[in-house]
Amino acid sequence: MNPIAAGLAATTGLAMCASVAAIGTPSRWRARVVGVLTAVSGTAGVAAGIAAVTGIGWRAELPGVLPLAGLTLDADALSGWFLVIVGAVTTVVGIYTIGYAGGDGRGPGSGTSLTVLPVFTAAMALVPVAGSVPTLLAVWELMAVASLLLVLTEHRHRAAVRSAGVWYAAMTQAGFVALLVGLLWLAAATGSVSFAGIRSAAGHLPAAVTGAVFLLCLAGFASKAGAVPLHPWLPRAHAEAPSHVSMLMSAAMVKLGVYGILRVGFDLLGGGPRWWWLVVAALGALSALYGIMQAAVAGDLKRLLAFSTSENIGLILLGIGFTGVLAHAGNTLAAGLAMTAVLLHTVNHAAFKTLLFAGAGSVVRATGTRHLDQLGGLVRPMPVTTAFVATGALAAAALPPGNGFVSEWLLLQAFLHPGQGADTALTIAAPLAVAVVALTTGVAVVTFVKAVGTGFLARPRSDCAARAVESPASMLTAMGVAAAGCVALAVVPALATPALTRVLAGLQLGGTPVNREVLGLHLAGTAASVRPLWLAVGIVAVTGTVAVTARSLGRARRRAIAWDCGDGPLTARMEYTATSFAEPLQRVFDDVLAPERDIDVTHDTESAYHVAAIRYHQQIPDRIENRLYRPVVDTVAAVGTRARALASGSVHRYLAYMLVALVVVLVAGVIR
Amino acid sequence: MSHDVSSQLLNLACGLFLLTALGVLWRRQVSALVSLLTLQGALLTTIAVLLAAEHHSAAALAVAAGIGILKAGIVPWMLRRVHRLVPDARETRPLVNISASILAAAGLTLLGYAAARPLVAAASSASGRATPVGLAVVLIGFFLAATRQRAISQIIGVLLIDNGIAAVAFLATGGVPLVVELGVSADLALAVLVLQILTNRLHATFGSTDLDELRELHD
Amino acid sequence: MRPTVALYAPAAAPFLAAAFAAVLAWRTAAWASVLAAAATLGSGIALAAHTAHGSTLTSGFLRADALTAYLLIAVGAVATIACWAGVSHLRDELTADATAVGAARRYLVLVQLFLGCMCLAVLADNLGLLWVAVEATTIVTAFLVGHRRTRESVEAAWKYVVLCSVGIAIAFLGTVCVYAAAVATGAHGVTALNWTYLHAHAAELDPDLIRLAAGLVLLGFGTKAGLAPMHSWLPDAHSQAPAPVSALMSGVLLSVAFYAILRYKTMTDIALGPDYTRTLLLIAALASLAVAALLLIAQRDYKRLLAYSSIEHMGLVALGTAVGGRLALASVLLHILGHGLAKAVAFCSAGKILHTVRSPHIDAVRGLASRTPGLAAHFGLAIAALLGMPPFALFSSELGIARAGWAGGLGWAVAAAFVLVLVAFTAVARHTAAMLLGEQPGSPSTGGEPASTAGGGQGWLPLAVGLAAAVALGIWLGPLQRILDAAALIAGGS
Amino acid sequence: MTPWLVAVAQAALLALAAPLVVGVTRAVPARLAGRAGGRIAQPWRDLCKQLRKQPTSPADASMFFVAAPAVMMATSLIVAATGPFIAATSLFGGADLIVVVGLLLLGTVALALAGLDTGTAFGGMGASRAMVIAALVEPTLLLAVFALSFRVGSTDLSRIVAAGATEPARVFTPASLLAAAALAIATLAETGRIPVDNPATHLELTMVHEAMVLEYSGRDLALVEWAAALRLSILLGLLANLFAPWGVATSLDPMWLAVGAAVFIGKVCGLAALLSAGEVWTAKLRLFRVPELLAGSFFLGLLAVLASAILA
Repeated sequence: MNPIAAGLAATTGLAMCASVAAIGTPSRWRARVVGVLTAVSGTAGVAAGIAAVTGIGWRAELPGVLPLAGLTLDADALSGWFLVIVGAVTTVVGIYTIGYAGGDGRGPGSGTSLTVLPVFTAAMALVPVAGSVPTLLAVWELMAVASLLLVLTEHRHRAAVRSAGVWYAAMTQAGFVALLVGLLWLAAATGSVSFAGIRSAAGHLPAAVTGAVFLLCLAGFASKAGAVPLHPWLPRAHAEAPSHVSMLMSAAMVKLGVYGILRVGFDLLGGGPRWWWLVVAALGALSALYGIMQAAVAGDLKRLLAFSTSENIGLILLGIGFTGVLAHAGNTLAAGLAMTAVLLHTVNHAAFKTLLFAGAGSVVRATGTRHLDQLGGLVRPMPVTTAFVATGALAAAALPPGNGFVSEWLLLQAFLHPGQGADTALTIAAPLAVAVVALTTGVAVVTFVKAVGTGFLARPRSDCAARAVESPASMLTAMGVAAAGCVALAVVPALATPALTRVLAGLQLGGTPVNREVLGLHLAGTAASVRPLWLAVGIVAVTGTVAVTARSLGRARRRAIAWDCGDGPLTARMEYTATSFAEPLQRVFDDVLAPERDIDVTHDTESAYHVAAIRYHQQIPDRIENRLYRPVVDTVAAVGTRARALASGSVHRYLAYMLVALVVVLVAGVIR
Repeated sequence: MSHDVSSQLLNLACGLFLLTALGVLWRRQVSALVSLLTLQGALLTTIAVLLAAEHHSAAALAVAAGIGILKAGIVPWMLRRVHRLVPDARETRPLVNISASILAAAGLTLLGYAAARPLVAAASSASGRATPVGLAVVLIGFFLAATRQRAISQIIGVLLIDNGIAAVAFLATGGVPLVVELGVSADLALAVLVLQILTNRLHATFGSTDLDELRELHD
Repeated sequence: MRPTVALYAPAAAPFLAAAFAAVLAWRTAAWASVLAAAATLGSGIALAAHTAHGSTLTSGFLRADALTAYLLIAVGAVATIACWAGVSHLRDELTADATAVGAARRYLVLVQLFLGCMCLAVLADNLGLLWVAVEATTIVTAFLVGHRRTRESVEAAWKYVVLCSVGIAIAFLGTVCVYAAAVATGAHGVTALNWTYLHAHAAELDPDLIRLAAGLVLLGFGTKAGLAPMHSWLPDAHSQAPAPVSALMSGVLLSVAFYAILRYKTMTDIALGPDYTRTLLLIAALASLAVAALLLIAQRDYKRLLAYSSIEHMGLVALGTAVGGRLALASVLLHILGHGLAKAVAFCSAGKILHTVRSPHIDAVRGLASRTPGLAAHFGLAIAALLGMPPFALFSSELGIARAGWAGGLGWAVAAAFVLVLVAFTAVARHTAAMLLGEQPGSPSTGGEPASTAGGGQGWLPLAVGLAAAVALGIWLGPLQRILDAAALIAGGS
Repeated sequence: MTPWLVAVAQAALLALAAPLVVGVTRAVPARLAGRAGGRIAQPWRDLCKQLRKQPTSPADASMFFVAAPAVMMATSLIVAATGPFIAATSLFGGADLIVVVGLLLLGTVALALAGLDTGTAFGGMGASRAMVIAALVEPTLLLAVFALSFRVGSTDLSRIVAAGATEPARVFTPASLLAAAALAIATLAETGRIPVDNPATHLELTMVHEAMVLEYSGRDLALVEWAAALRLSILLGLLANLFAPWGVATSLDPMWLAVGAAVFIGKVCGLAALLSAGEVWTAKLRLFRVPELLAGSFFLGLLAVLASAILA
């Protein structure tokens, strides 16, 4: 039996077992059983993915399943790459679920939630191996509906969950319709629904058709990926979903949007004109900048992470866009470099976002709040979680020696080599892209310093934060696995080069130009190289040496009261909050973010000159949402209200409708 | 009876058939409407009998007899009962005034003539040329149902439509098969019965049979 | 079972059950009605086994081919669920003193007559008989719509009867036109309206006359099928009828009326070419989808919500039929069955919600998932099925319709239709979320006590079976595949 | 000499010279203002004294506070060791621009976290301001040097410097001046000089760097100050060597290395003198006007990159 087939069968089979087990087991054991089965199912997915990445293809058709269309599965290296991501995240989430959902059998531990969870992971595992248009649409929609149900898990506790669910449902369905129309158009134009057939016939299609198809698919996939301006669902759903679901959605599901763009753009349509990719790059730049700006000013930890997902997807799209533009310009080397960066960044983002959402989940579980302004001081009760979150934050901020740094380094290298004879658009776009990445990274650093610094350090700002306790072992194990993944990706990314070469070859981009040096990356044809392992070892070693040397010179450290300006003991109210931390940055981007501030000054009753209290309230609305979506929603609602007059209740009016129809039909019968 | 006389009679009956429909549109008194409907039923029966005689068909004659009993007998009788039970509905209340109604009816008649051309063309006999009359009555009935406020006038509209269709059936094809006609007639009788019962219920629950009262169900 | 028995059984069993219902105790009669519905389903399956290879059974005025058998299966399956759920519905009504025993008996009789008429319509070989049977459903259901005798239900019944009678009368005019055309080819009497004859001689029929007939028939049966702009009766009637009746009306009556359109279309396609009916169907389909989408946005009543969803689905069915071809028609037929099952469950659970909350307003229903999780689950899943989510059958069928549409050169129509479906989806999702999600409202006085959670396990079983069937059909058709293919072949005109 | 030795020597040279460079920046304004001022070696004496003193940690601080000085020092040392200061050869495969910027940023981040970790309002305030400045400065740094990278086709600083030294016509364009200006402003901001921050102030409302390090004492403070001084030297050295690469050793010949070291010290001290002289005539900007300056320099950098890419 083909190892891919075996792995996939194991993945889906175990997931189904988990799903059934969730119904059948008592609530005390439910989370454990489901968690373990899901984790094993994820591992099987990783195995299948690795098998696929090694280049052994696999194809299967199950005509009986999925009525009227049949299920076609087709795994190549690209499928394998994303299958590994999905499988790995699933494994971590499975382990995490044991502790996270193992409470009183409510919320994330409820039978419904645990039944749907494996369905979601299985659907995600099937997306990259879908081999025909109907199959892709079916598993795509199954993934969407399962994730929707999971987002709604805690609907009883917060009213915002419902609104998040409706937004998510509407936008994911809109994306699905775009995909449906685009892919079916493609299928109709090529006369085949299987990817193999489309691939071979797509070359002869008129440019207008492929262009329209690409745009529709881009809209569908990019909205799932959370690219701005198709993102409004994402901060809502990621924030309101239980954290293990946020992990799956942010780390794995949005990546499948990326997969879709790669599959359709490069594989099925075989590249395309330059403007496609400039559009993608522009979308990426917008997502990266807007996403990170919103993340920087977000006070809600999970909303911050969600917008950071938009940012990272933006960087990925920027890379994809450049891949296309460079490939179109004939610069295979730089195109391969950009795609390498894209693929590595998808994995890196999956790794550190899994870790960060797991950390956020632990925090929410321990304190009951997501708001950074109410957290703080978690480093003492939750030292392990804090350490893991810091590891993830290091990666997310793209600082060396984190894993995010490696992929962003590659991305910048790709922009540096537009190649000889590059046209004007590319010449202008490349420096702009550098600026976007640079600025994004800068703001990302602020964002994650804020997240770690105000969320975990100093004193707790609320009782719930003060009462926090460390998460159970299974959750810590899951975070440990994710953190190990981050570290591995940070120090030995070169191990992925053989797989990258095969994936790139599948996308008709030659092979990866990244040579594997001794534990480093060296770019063929250019002089650039980086040795992440050396870097990491160097930083750790020199830091250790400095610390030890300094310690040996002087005396032991002593605890002292911090400087309180001589005004009594410091309280938590005197600390900088997340809001105040982000305030200067928010001022810089005031014109873009347009925050709504409100200051209420209450005066003393005795004298108007004495101030009793000042209340500062601030809200940073999503302007793109307000400008783009609000009018549409309002218009539709207004039209809907007006349309009620159609069914006014008058039987005469109803008969008149019919009479008009009859007259029309009779006239149509006469005229021809 | 010679062929000529027969066809003259047929034309006359058809003309009167259309006129009664216009009359229904024109009159306001419900009792007059019921009388006109009875007359129309009788005219329809006449048409059926004339055609049956022309085709020398006993079955057709039986159908004609049945039609006569139903449309000139039972249905008007039921209508009169409704009328008696619901005393407030002496007059119809048109939503569109009478002159405009007549004008619209003229337009609908023209449309009926235009639309019935394939039927005329396909009909084997001379009687087929009168088919448009039936279609016109259908449209006038429809118009009536759509523009009269009283429940009973809406029933009359439905009945006009039915008469019109029956006329088309007779004129274009010499009448649909007996079995079908039986079923159709039974359905019609039951429908009128249902409408009659519902009119009573309307009157009982709403206190009137003014259909404009029926505005509880809307969006 | 001998094939001929299977031919007569679906029509006979309900009438027999109706006769029983008139004399037996209501409980026995209710179970007898379930049995009759199951018998319909059984004979549908028996007929399917016999006709899946393309053969036809004829006896008297009745005739069965694969399309008939498939429709019978749909009618039988939905009716079984509706009647089964009806048992607990009736018990709830009786215990809550909402219905007298006499009314319950009349209800059972009428439901069985209704079912019988639908079976007859499907089995009729003669177009006249088909018309008579469809019109008879109007008459029979009039009192079911007005069952509760409130102002609203009387109003709904009146509108239903008037609008449907007028509409169906137009269909009769169309039938007369077909008859005239058939007579012109030399047929006589009953034969001229026999489906078998008409189909065989379709090519000889006068195209002008058939063109007229096609328009009229579409308009007429389209009224019963709930296609815009003849749909106006539907939300009123469906929202006022007792839940199981709404389930039957929405789940299968619409489809039975549409079946008539399908039959006529195979004939007119030969006589006229497909373009004319395709245009009309496309207009009706897009109009229905538009009307449904628009009126779902600001909908306030959850049973009307379901009714407009029916209009939406009939629009999709019309779209698929307009496209034509084997894939499109197979999708249409699967859609009919999937929609019937899902709608039956949706209406029956909506009935239970009404029974619990005692208000049809969406605003009055809050936090259902925390109050009555079982009910919320069934309602929610049924809505998910109706929204075309996988793994329910409607996903496959909608995908099939869309695929066939693009392949058939009607991509623009498919795109427009699915944008409208998206609007409808969003509206329904929003309203459903408002009903199901959130914490149970603070004061229990608004909704009264959760009245006995609508009868325990027995009440849920039929709904669960319905949902399971809808899921199963969305994953694997199994033996149904053959009959579906054969039926699609027939509906496609061969 | 082996690259290893060169690297260690380079790091040692910079580490030793850095406090002296700070001394220069203090002495020059004093002389210009007519004061005697401290000696140039005074920063060194301060360091030695502080290194011997006992450090304290605030009651609520955690490991982040303790680790930050070492991390900051380590990142600075690594950059000092690998960068093209004395020799523009590929030490350890070269100092990559992006890595250098990342390492410097890592140091800033460590210090900002430490500031937050103290739990005082000052610490948070300093961290918040420092991070906002860093968020705008690091991209500028990256962009300004990228203007040269585009010409050379590599982000390896050694290569850029070497190319500038051997074939200046290829590397330097009129746009380089823009890049130099951007890099200069970035250097000022990154090292906390006027007009962005006043290294001599202890006025709560205006301080940035000082607010963050307010709780440090003893050897912690020594490390922080030393590392800050090292960063000043590094950035001035980069500015000098990137835009005036003359005198940089292009081989590992000890002779050339000695020359390189001497020229380097001269250049850095010259720049430091220039910088501090400039500070005499400039006032510190209001804090909220600082981003405008930084945004300006960011756009200068962007213009420089665009210009050099288009002219390529």
